Amino acid sequence: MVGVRVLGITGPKKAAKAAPATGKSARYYPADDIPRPKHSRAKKHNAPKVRASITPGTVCILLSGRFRGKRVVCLKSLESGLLLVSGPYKVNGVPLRRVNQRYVIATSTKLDVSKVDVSKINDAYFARVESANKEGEEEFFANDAPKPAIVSDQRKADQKTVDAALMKVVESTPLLKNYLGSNFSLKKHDRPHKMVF
Amino acid sequence: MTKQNTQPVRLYLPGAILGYKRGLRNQYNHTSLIKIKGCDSKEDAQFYLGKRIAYITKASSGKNGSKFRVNWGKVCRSHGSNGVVKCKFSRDLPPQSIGGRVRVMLYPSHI
Amino acid sequence: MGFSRYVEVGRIVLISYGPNAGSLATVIDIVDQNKCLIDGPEEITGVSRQVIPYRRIALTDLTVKIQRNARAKQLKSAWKEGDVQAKWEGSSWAKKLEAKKKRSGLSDFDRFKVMVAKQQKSRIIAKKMKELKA
Amino acid sequence: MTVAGEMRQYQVVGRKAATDENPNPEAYRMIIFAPNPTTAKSKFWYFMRQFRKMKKTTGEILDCVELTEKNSRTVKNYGIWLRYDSRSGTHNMYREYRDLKLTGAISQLYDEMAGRHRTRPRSIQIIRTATVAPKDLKRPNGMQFAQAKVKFPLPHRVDSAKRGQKALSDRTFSTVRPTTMFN
Repeated sequence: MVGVRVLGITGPKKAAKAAPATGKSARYYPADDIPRPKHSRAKKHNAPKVRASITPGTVCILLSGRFRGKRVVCLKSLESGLLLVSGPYKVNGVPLRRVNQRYVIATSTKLDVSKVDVSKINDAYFARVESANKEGEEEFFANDAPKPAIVSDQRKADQKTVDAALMKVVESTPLLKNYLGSNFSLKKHDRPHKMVF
Repeated sequence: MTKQNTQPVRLYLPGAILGYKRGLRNQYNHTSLIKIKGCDSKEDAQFYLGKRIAYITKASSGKNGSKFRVNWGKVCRSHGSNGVVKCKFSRDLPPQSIGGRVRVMLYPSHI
Repeated sequence: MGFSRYVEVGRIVLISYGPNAGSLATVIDIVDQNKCLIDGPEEITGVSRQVIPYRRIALTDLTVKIQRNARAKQLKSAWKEGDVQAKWEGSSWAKKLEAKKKRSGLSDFDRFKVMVAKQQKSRIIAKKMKELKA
Repeated sequence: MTVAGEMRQYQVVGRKAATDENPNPEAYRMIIFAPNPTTAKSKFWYFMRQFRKMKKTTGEILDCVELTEKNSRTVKNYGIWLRYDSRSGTHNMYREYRDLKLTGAISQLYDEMAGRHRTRPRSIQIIRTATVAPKDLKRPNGMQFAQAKVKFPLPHRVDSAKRGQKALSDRTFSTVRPTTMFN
């Protein structure tokens, strides 16, 4: 044993282990208590299960927020449990964005989105970029006048490629484009609990 | 497509505030009874359980750039067998709200 | 105005309430002023032999020729002979019920398609009207 | 006794408990209408102690079985003789009902006695029952539905389908009256 080593957290444990071997107690004894991280009981929040009615390609009705009433196409569910949807932007102005499944009505209309490649879009893709424009995004369902948002070229390009593939599918079904372009709204005698979507 | 003087997209149902949860002699202001339009049976009411409700009032002075104030609540359970529901609000509804309207939202959705 | 639909043996009725709501049945006997005995026939309409109050049935225009307390076999042959199922399906009442059922089962996209079709229809009508007026 | 839903028909057999003096006492059989076997047995002892010197504490039930209708697919006419205690006295009565089952007729009887005479089930005693041929019917109401050809319209009523569909909240105050006339 040469010199005194500065032992880390594992130090005392090692020393204790060594002690019986030599028959002596360890020489090192820390003067101060070494702070150990407390055992955390905090549970890891798992992402919510996406309900069975929502699959990639399901046409969904957005219920809240800036795009409420819009019919959009669900492209996939992300790690966080949020859904990735697209209007497509060209049809109803809804860009590639994430929505919570609780704020969505899933319809029985389904598109085949196997040709639409969204593999590179993940939660990190939507991470907030620190910009000079310090104004944080409003809450999801705050209803204020949209400020001219600066959309990065990257996003614009991605939107274009996704839309191009999506539009091919949309246009293959008659009236589907008009359908996605129209808004959902409750009429006077509509009873959502009795309706089939 | 839309008529004048109506909002282009309505995604809520009107509900009427009937009063508070109560017994014969006691009333419990922490829970309000609400009749949702078109919801006429216990089975119908199941659809609305958990749905958010907005009680909207207009104030004389603006706050956060709007003169409208919202008291949010949610549907807790059904009341009786004719589609009336029991609701809790973040602040208990005031007595003058009885007979008034609330908006029953379609979220959180389970369809 | 006279009556044309009677509670009588052989009258075809539409059940309007209860587990068999929406299906047809035949009156095979009359119990009293409130109830009658009906039978589907079960093989055709799925309604088993039972007593039902008049409040839960609606009388139709159709009748079959059967005896009081007719057996299932006789009833079935009477239905076939009278062509009841086809006659019922041809009636406007049945068509309306069918349409209603269809409407309530429409999906969101289907409702949109109906709306578009309706718009097209009224557009054609409006155009024709304009021509006729001119 | 209460009447919970449909009444049932029981055959109850009982006797005095066997003793050394009388190792084989006489057994009695009785047909009882009751909602369940427990009340049927209780009713048995009630009637028994009126007829014979017998009671539950010194007796035993040998058998209690439910009797079911053989043919419950056709409507029959049932005549029922009964005795009941009104507020002022005891009366005998004969009534007729049309039903699929005797127990159904008995249930109708209890309901009607409660409605017309405010009679509680405990004060009704059924003396005799019989199926009656149509020609032997005595009461005009039963007679008219037992005829060979019965035919009548259903005037003035609200269609129950419409009642079922009615959106209550839409039609508390309606400008449209319900259709009550059906031909």
